[in-house]
Amino acid sequence: MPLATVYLTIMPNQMIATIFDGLTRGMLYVLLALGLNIILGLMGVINFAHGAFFALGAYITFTLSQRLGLFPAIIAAALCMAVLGMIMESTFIRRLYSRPPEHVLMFTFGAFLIIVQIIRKIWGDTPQPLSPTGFLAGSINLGFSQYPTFRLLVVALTVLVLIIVYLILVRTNLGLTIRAGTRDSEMVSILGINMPLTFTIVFGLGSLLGGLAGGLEAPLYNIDPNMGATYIIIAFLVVIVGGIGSFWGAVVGGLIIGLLQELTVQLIPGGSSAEDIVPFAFMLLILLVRPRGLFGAEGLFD
Amino acid sequence: MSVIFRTEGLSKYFDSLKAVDGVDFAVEEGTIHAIIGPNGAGKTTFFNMLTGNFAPTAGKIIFRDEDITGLPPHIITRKGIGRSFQISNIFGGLSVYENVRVAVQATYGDAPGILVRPKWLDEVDEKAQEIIERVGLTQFSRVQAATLSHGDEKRLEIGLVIAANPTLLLFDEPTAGMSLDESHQTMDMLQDLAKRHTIVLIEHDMDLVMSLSKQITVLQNGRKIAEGSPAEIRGNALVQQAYLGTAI
Amino acid sequence: MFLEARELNTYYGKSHVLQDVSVDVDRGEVVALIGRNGSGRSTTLKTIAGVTPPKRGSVTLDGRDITGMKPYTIARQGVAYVPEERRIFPNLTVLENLKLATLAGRKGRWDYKKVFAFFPRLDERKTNAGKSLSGGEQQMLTIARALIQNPDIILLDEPLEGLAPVVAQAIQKAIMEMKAEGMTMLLVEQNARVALAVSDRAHVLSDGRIVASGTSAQLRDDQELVQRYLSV
Amino acid sequence: MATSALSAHRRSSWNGLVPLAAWAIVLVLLPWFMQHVLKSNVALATNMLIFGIAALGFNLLYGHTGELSFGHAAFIGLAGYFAAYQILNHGWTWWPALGLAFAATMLFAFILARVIVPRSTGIYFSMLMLAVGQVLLFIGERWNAVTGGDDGLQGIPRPTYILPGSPLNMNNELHFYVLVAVIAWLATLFMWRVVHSPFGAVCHAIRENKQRAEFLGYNVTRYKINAFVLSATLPAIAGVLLGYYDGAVNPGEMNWTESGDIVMMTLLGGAPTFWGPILGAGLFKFMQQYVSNYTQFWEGYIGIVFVGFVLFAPQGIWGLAEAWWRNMRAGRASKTAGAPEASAENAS
Repeated sequence: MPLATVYLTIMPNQMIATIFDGLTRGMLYVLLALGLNIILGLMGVINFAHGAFFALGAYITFTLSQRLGLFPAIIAAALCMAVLGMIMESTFIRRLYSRPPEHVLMFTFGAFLIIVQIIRKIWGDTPQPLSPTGFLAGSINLGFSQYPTFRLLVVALTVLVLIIVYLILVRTNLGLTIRAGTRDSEMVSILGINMPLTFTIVFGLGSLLGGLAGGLEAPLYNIDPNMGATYIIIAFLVVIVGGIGSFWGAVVGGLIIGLLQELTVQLIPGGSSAEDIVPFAFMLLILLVRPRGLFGAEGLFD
Repeated sequence: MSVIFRTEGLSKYFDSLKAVDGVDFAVEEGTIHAIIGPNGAGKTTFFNMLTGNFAPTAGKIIFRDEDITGLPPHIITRKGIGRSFQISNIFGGLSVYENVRVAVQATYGDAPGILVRPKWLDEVDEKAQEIIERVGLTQFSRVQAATLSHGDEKRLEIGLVIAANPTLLLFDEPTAGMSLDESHQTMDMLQDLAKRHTIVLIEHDMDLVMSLSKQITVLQNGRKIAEGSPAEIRGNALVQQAYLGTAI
Repeated sequence: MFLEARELNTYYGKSHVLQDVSVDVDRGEVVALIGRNGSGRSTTLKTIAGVTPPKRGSVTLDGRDITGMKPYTIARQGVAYVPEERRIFPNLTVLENLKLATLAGRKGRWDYKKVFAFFPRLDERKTNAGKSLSGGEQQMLTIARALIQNPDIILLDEPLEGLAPVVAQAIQKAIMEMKAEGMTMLLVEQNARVALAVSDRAHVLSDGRIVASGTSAQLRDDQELVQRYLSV
Repeated sequence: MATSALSAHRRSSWNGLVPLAAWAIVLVLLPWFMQHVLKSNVALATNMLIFGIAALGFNLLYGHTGELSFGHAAFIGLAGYFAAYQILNHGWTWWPALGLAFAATMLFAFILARVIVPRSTGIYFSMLMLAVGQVLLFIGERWNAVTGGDDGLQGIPRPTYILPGSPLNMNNELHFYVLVAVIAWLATLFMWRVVHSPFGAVCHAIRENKQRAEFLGYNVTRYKINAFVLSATLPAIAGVLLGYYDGAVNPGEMNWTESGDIVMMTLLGGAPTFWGPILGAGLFKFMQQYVSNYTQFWEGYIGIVFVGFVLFAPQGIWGLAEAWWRNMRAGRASKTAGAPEASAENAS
C-alpha cells in the first residue's frame, strides 16, 4: 500500500490516529458480531433482533446517562438487553427450534421491526446526540497526539469484555458447555446438562454484547432508530468473514473491517463514498479464498 | 447369465477407519443378490459408493462394462441404477400421484415445458398411473404422501425407484420397521420386481434373505468374508462367527 | 427391580421400532440385549435415556417414574447412556470431555483419579483433543465419561463395534471390571458370545419385540434359539 | 376408481382456467371494491398489485423451491433504476425501457444465480442474498452521477400511450390500474404455468426432499439456478411499474428491510400456496395504508401480526383456508363414501 506508506512518512501521527479510529470502530463491530456469533454457533439462530438490541442499548444508555452518568448507564443498558434477550428466547424462540431454520430467521426479523418501532415511539425519529461527560469528555496525550478519552475507554472496555468472554468460554463450566454444545448439543444434554437453560443464558450473553456495543456507539456517533439496520448487516459480514461460531473469527473479522473502513475514509480521496462498500468487497475476497471464513469450521454452514 | 454389475477392490476410508476395504462384488443379470453382515460391516457405505454419494477411496465400479466410479448421483441414476432408502425417503408434502409423476418425468430429460404443455406429459401421466397400480397405491393416489402408513410409504418409495425403469435396483432394508404382514407383502413385491429388474438388497430379516436371494455376500468390518448361495452361507463357519461373535 | 421399563412402544416417524418391550435390571446386575441388526436393541437404550421418548409405556428408576423426562433430567436421576456412535467432543480435550460429564453434579466414588487409574491410557492423553484419539481410546473415553457421571446404571450401546480384536479385548476387560465393582449395566452388543459371557441375564429381540429372556447361561446353551434369532 | 387419478390430473390442467378466470374477475372488481367498500382509492389497488407481482415471483424460489432469499428487493430496485435512467437521460418510452430493464435485470440475476446458488443453501443463502442487496443499495446511494444518490432518480413521467391508438392515459389512476392489472394477470398466468409445469413439479420435489430429487436423476443445482432466475422475472417487472407508480426510484427500495417486507407478505398470505403471495401483498399494503392513518408506527403492528403468523400459523392465510377447505371436503366425503380421499392438491 504505497499510499499508506506515504502517509506514514509524511504524517505519522495522522496515520496512527487513523489506525486508532479504525480500531475503535472495529471494537464495536467485534462486540456486536461476537454476540451474534455465539448465538449462531450454539443454536443455529440468525438473530436479526440483535440489531434492535444494539439500537435499544444505545437509547437506554442515552436516557440513563442523564441520571446515572455515562459509564454506569452503558453497563446498565447492556444488562437490560441481556434480560430482554433471555425473555425473548425463553418465551418465543424456544418454540421454533424444531421448525425449519428460516422460521426463526423470520421471527427475529419481526422482532427487529417491532423493537425499532417501540424505539421510535419512545424517543422519536430525530437523531440524538450524546456527548461523553466528566472525565470521559477530555482527551489523553498518547505521545503522537491528543486522543479522546472516551475512545480509549471503548478500546479498553472492549478488550476487557473480550478477555472476560474468552475466559468464560475457556475456563468456566458454562464455556465448556457452549464449546461442546456448538458441536453436539444433544450429547451435552445426555450428559445431564440443562441445555434449554444454557440456550437462554447464551442468548442473554449474546444480547448483552449487542447492547453493550450500542451503549458504546452512542457517544461516538449520533443515535437514530435505524442504526440497528445498518450495524446488523456489518455484524453479519463480520460473522461470514470470520467464520460461523468462531470467537477469533469475530474478533479478527471485526477489527479488520473497522480498520479498512477508517483507512478508506481517511486515506483515500473521496473514500467516504466507498465506506459502506469496503466490508462487502472484503467479504467477497475472503469468500473466494476461504469459503468458510477465516476461522470457520467445516460443516457448520449448511 | 452374464455379470451386469461389479466392483473391483472398492474401498472407503474415513480417516483411520476402513469402512469398506477392497470389496470385489459381482451381480448376475436378473437375480436377487443380498448383502448381509453385522452392524458396522460397511453395507450402507458400500451402497453410498454405488450410487455416487461417496467417492471411493480406491477401486472401481463397473456397470454394463462402463466404469461409473465417482460419477454424481443424478448421472448414475440416469445410467439405470435406482435406489431405495433405509428410512423412507419420499416427497412428504406432495400427493402420491405427484411423487410418482415427478419420478417418471425424470426419464424424459430436463425439458422444462413451461410455456407449452409438452406432448410427452400424457405419457408421463399414464406411466405414473401404471406404476401406482403396480405398487398397489391406486386408491391413495391423491393422498398426501406424508399421511400414508409406514408400509404404504415404503411401497411409494419403491414406486419412485422403479419409475425410472432402472436395470439395477438397490434396496436398503426394504422391510425395516414393518409389521409381519407388511414384510410379507414387500417380499411378494420384490419377487415380482425381480422378473424385470436385477436387485441388490441389504436386509437383516434372514427369512427374507434366505428365501429370496440367489447369491449372498457377507461383509464384516468392511471386508467381504463370504459369498455364495443361501445354503452355502448358512453352512459357513466364518459367517456364523461374524454374527455370533467369538470369545475374545 | 431397580430399572423397570414396561411395554415400551417407540416410533421413528411412522416406523414402529419398539413393540411392547419390557426390560428389568436389578442393582448390581448386568443385563444384555441381543438380536440382529435392526431388532430394536439400540432404540431400547435410547428410549430409556430419553433420547427417543416412547409413545406408550413407562420407565421407572428405583420406583420413580422417569418416562418422558428430558435426557438431562434422566441423566441427573442416575442414568448414563453411552451411544453407539460414541459422540465424544472432537474439539475438547480428554480432560474437558470428562469435566463436562461431571457438571450434572452427581457425587460418588468415581473421580478423575479413579477413572484415570481405570484407563491409564486416557491419563497419558488427557490434554489431547478428542479428535486425535484412536477408535479404542474414544471408546474408553465414552465409558470413562459415563463412569465419572457417577450413575446408578450405565446403558452401553455396542461398546466393541469397529474395534480391533486386541482393543475390543481391553474394553471387554474393562466392562468385566466395572461389573466386579458392582456397576449396574444394560448392555447392547452385536457379539452375542461376549454379551452372554459378560451378562447375568439377557433378552433376545427380534423385529422390535422381546422373543426370549433368561439367564445368560441358559440362552448360551439354547442352540435353536441362537440359530433362530441370532445367527444367519 | 382405477382411473380416478389420471382423469383427475387431466382435469387439473384445465383447473387453471377457473382460478385464473376468477382472478380476472377479482382484478376487474378490485377498483370498485377499494373505492366503495374499503373507502380507499384506486392507487392503493395498483400498489397492491405491483407488490403482489413481486411477491409471486419471489415465492417461486421460497414457497415452491424452498430457498429463502433476503435480497429480492434488489431486483425490484435494479430494474427500476435501469428503466428510470434510460427514460430520464435518453428519453426512452415505455416498451423499450421495460424491455431493457427486464433484460438487464435478468442478466444480473443469471450471473448472480450461477455464483451464489451452487455455493450456498439454507440460512447461509439467505445471508448472502441479503449482502448482495446491500451492495446494490450502497452503490445506489453513492454513485451520484448515475443513480442520483440518496434522492434517487425523480420525475419519471407516466407513459401517455402504451398501444398506438389506445385510449388509455396513464396519468389517470384508473387507466394506470388497468395497465398494471393486465400485466398482473399475465404475470399470474406465466407463474401458474411455471408452477404447474414439469419444471414446477421438480421445484416442488426439491423443496420437499433435495436428496431424493437428485436420486431421481435431477440436477438439483441447475433446477435451483433456473428457479432463481425465473423468480427474478416478476420482481423486475414490478420494479419498472413501481418506478412509474411513484414517479421516482430511490436506493431505499433495495434495502434489506424491503426484502424483508416481501418475505412478510409471502408468509402472511401463505408461502406454500400459489395465491398466498398476492393475497399477502394486498393485505400488507392495505394494512400499511390503513394502519398508517392511525399511527406512524404501523411497521410495529404489522410486525406483531407477522410474528404471530410465524409462531402459530406459518402456512399463512391461504394455507389455513386450504386446510379448512380440505377438512370440510374430507368430512363430507367420509360421511358419504368413506373413501380415503384427503386430497393434497399442492400449490393450488
